[in-house]
Amino acid sequence: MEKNLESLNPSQVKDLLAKTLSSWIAERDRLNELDRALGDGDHGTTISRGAQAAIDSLQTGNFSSVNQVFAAVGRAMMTSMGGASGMLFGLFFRSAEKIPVSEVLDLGTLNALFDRGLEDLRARTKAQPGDKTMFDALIPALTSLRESQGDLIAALDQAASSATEGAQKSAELIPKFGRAKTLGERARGTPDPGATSVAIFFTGLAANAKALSPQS
Amino acid sequence: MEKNLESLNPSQVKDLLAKTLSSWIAERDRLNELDRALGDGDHGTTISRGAQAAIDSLQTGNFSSVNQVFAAVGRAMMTSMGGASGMLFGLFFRSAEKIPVSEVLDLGTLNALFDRGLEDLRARTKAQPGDKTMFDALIPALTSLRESQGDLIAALDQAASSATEGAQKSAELIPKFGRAKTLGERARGTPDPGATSVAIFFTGLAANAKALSPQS
Amino acid sequence: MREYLVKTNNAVEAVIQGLQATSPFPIERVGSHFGVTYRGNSARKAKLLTGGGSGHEPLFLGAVGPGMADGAIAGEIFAAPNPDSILAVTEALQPCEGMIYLYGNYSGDVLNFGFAAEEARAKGIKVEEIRVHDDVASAASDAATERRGIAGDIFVLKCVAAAADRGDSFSDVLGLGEKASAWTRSLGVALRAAASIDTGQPMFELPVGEIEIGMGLHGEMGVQRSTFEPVETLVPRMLDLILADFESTGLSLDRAAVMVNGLGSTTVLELLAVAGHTKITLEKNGIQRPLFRTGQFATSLDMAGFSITLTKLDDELENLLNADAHSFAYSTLRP
Amino acid sequence: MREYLVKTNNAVEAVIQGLQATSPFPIERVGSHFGVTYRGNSARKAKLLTGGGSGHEPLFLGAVGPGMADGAIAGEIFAAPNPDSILAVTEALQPCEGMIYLYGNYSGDVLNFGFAAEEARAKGIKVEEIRVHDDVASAASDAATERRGIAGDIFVLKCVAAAADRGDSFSDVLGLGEKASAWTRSLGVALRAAASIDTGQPMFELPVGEIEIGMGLHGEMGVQRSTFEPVETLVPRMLDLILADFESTGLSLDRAAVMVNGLGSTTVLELLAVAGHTKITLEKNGIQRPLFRTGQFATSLDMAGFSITLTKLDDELENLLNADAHSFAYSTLRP
Ligand SMILES: Nc1ncnc2c1ncn2[C@@H]1O[C@H](COP(=O)(O)OP(=O)(O)O)[C@@H](O)[C@H]1O
Ligand SMILES: Nc1ncnc2c1ncn2[C@@H]1O[C@H](COP(=O)(O)OP(=O)(O)O)[C@@H](O)[C@H]1O
Ligand SMILES: [Mg+2]
Ligand SMILES: [Mg+2]
Ligand SMILES: [Mg+2]
Ligand SMILES: [Mg+2]
Repeated sequence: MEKNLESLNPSQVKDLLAKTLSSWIAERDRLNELDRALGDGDHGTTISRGAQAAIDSLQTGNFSSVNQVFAAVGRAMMTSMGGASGMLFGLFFRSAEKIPVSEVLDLGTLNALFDRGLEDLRARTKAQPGDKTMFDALIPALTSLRESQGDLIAALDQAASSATEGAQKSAELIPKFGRAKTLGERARGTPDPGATSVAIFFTGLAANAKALSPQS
Repeated sequence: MEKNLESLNPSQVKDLLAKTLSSWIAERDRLNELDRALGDGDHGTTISRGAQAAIDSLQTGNFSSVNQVFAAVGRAMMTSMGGASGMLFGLFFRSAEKIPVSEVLDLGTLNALFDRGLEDLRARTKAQPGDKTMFDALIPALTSLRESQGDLIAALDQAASSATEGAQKSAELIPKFGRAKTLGERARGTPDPGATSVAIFFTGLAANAKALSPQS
Repeated sequence: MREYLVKTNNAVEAVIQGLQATSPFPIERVGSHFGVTYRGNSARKAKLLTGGGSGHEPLFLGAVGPGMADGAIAGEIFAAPNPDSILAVTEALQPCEGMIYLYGNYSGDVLNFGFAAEEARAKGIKVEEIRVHDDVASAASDAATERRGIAGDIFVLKCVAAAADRGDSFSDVLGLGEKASAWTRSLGVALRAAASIDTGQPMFELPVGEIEIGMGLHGEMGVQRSTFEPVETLVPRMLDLILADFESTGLSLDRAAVMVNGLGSTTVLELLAVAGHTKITLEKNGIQRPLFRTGQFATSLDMAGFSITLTKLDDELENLLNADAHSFAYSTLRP
Repeated sequence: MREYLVKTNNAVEAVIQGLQATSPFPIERVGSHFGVTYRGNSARKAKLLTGGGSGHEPLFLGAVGPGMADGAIAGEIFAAPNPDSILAVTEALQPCEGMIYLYGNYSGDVLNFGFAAEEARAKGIKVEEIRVHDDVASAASDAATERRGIAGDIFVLKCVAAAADRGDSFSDVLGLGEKASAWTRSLGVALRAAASIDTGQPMFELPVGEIEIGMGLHGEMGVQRSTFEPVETLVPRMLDLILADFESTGLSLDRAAVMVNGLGSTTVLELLAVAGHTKITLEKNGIQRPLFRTGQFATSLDMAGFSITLTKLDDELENLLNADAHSFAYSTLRP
């Protein structure tokens, strides 16, 4: 019988994130392929570089709060990736520094953390859902997370499927931001690489959280 | 019954050369292919350019001597081709200016003309038979022509087969001159483009002379 | 399939080492960042920092030098530099009255330079930004400030640097930069995609025999895909688009600085052919060309193709462009 | 498969038009020949004519200018110029005390320039020839004068031109040229064959993943075929061959002018990587590098690859190389 997973300590969060980040590395080629159709073909390379740097920084760091773990990921990504995605993904995680310090990660903290991340992103880009960017997966994911009534695992599952659906649907959109924006109709049919990365992240987070969950 | 062809007037020589030159244009790709293996891949392009310029100059010129016809070909080739082959083929024909003026082309004139051409070439390049250059076809052809006892047609037939044999045999040689000279062993197996052009020339000359020959 | 002599993981390091090896004036590296400075432009009130992704060599690191940028910062291949590194170069150039960040208008660069600018300001450093947006293919003329920056970066930077060198105040330099930027238009064409430095495979699909007019410096899509066209018709078609854009924005063009820029593997032979036809077309349109440069200034790895840049000139801009300058990317020529 | 923006039948015309379009100083065409002159080097007793096949842009036509060649003559792509045209440029440069023909040592060039020189002499014009033979891959060091000329043409030409500008006598200029030529060594490497401008097909066979060290400027075979190698080991291996050649001819090398030259589609990024590793290797060998140039100076259409040239320097050659010069192909940089 399953016990509900209610909260994680910093060391568990560190493991959870490290495992999750590694799926970007695994999906590198697919992400490059998407960006080859819509941008400059490097989103997989870029985000794997960020993931690797973040993993390295998690491995060497000592974390007394959940905020520090997320912020370390954000800083490593922002510095190692560069580009649009380095700033956007980096800032999203790094914003954890700006909310009250918490020694455990529960659904409330996660929502606070990601909502602050989103707020900081929105201060930097005018992209809206429907503009074929990472927001097309991120916003549905965060909405699910925020509206979820269940435990952390169930909430993450919900977020993962919303993100995945959002990423898939982005295929039909016409881009308004980033390198793809001059493509127009030619962009239809390919999902946005950044949105796909968001889906990969939430899918990994849900799966890896399940593995952490104290099962029978 | 065939009548022997003993001599040609300048206008016949002009037709004979124009027809013969056009076979270089027809063989352009094959000659490029040979030069691709041994040099810079342009011998066909270069010699067709020369052939076309020579044909143009024959068509616009008025010739009162055989020497003028050959010299016009030589000048046009030298000027339009450039490169090693432009100088060598050009000079070979242009040397016709330097021998006594003749109003008919018979075997004797042809020998005098080509021998002078060869002499002028030898003053400019130290290449010897066996060095994998145009000389590997030219020298056997001129030797045949000089030693021939028959009429012009028979002599040209002889020269054509000597040139062709020489060009074929050049495949087994190691180049000592021109762009191919650093190839060493890697040059074996491919006949020299310049020698092949010489063979094409003499083969054409013989065939076209036959066509001119007053037949029954 | 194409192999590069460097790999993604050592490419930018190699660029910095190479610049230091080949430069006749001292170029200093900033820590372990992909950033460099040249400290000789001492008369400037405004200091100039330029930057962007790598893969565009000789830009951006190659743009530092006497009469050119004071600092430059690179990102990885086709990725804008990160804010920490931008900030590190900014700090290495202190003290000064103020800094101008000059870069091509791309999402990634806007985000990272913008972030760094805020951090610098938080540290008490005055920073303003000039975003070059010369690529007429990338947005309509009524949304010109949304356009991408391509080879036009160089003329704008050259003008700004020369204005700083003649001792202009910070705000005058900035104003001059806005003017130079507003007066600069470019258009590129891709003939073959660049090969990825990672995989050796083409970075986007462009079938042999097709070309894309308006392709961006990273293979962003342009305005017209068409079949291959020789310079004789291609160049006039491109210039018509640029000239129409000047016209539609009310800028009458009677004198221009011209840059014919190779994108990577277009031969110098071809660039000269482009230059020749550019001259013919401009002459037909009655446009004077007192400054005309042909070469590789802003590339896109080994993409085949070229861009043409026109900067409208008045006496001031012409003088600024003619002022002495030396850098690996661009130097003034004296007749 | 690669399409060029020009075709064989208009390529050289296009180069001439382009040079005239982009040049800040006047370049005159000689009749309808593929020849150009620059008339401003008035102090010279010896006038300098350079030339060779086309496809090597910015050479050879791009080498005319102040402090550089007085005349240049091109042939068709990869074909030496014809003697009539060489003679036409020679005559366009009269009167002068004497002419120096400076060109790379290839059969075709030797034949055509040699023939033209005889015809010029028959017309009473004094002509001597300098055949640059810097390519160490193309013959053993005891047969150095049989070697091909590659990018070394430029440093030799620059020295000769500067000697002429300081007013040296004809024979002194010629002697200086022989010295500069004897002190100049290069080695190239091909990473991918050039595409024919006619057919778009590779001009020779070089499978992906293989390289040819010592490849000539037209794809002539070199000394070593091997598998692809990154700059870190490739550059030291090439420099070892060049340095060994200096040594074997008894020239001790403690100071050198360095040129890292791109053959066509090798990116500026890669050329900088080559420059960086060249510096490291020369430093290890205790060789000073007061002049170090990186760029595209002598190309081979769109061949991928590069060459490295070293000219041994004494004070005289260093001063000559540093003297002011401007041309499309090469200009002096001032620190
Ligand atoms: N202005 C923007 N707002 C929101 N998302 C953006 C913006 N610019 C880019 N992106 C996201 O970044 C992704 C591309 O990332 P990446 O390829 O790593 O960066 P780059 O475009 O610099 O090469 C896009 O798919 C999109 O989701
Ligand atoms: N020095 C030489 N002596 C004799 N023949 C030569 C010499 N150099 C070149 N050739 C001939 O010229 C041919 C190459 O001609 P071509 O390809 O037109 O000229 P290029 O080598 O200038 O490209 C060679 O196959 C050879 O027969
Ligand atoms: Mg991308
Ligand atoms: Mg050839
Ligand atoms: Mg990118
Ligand atoms: Mg040739």
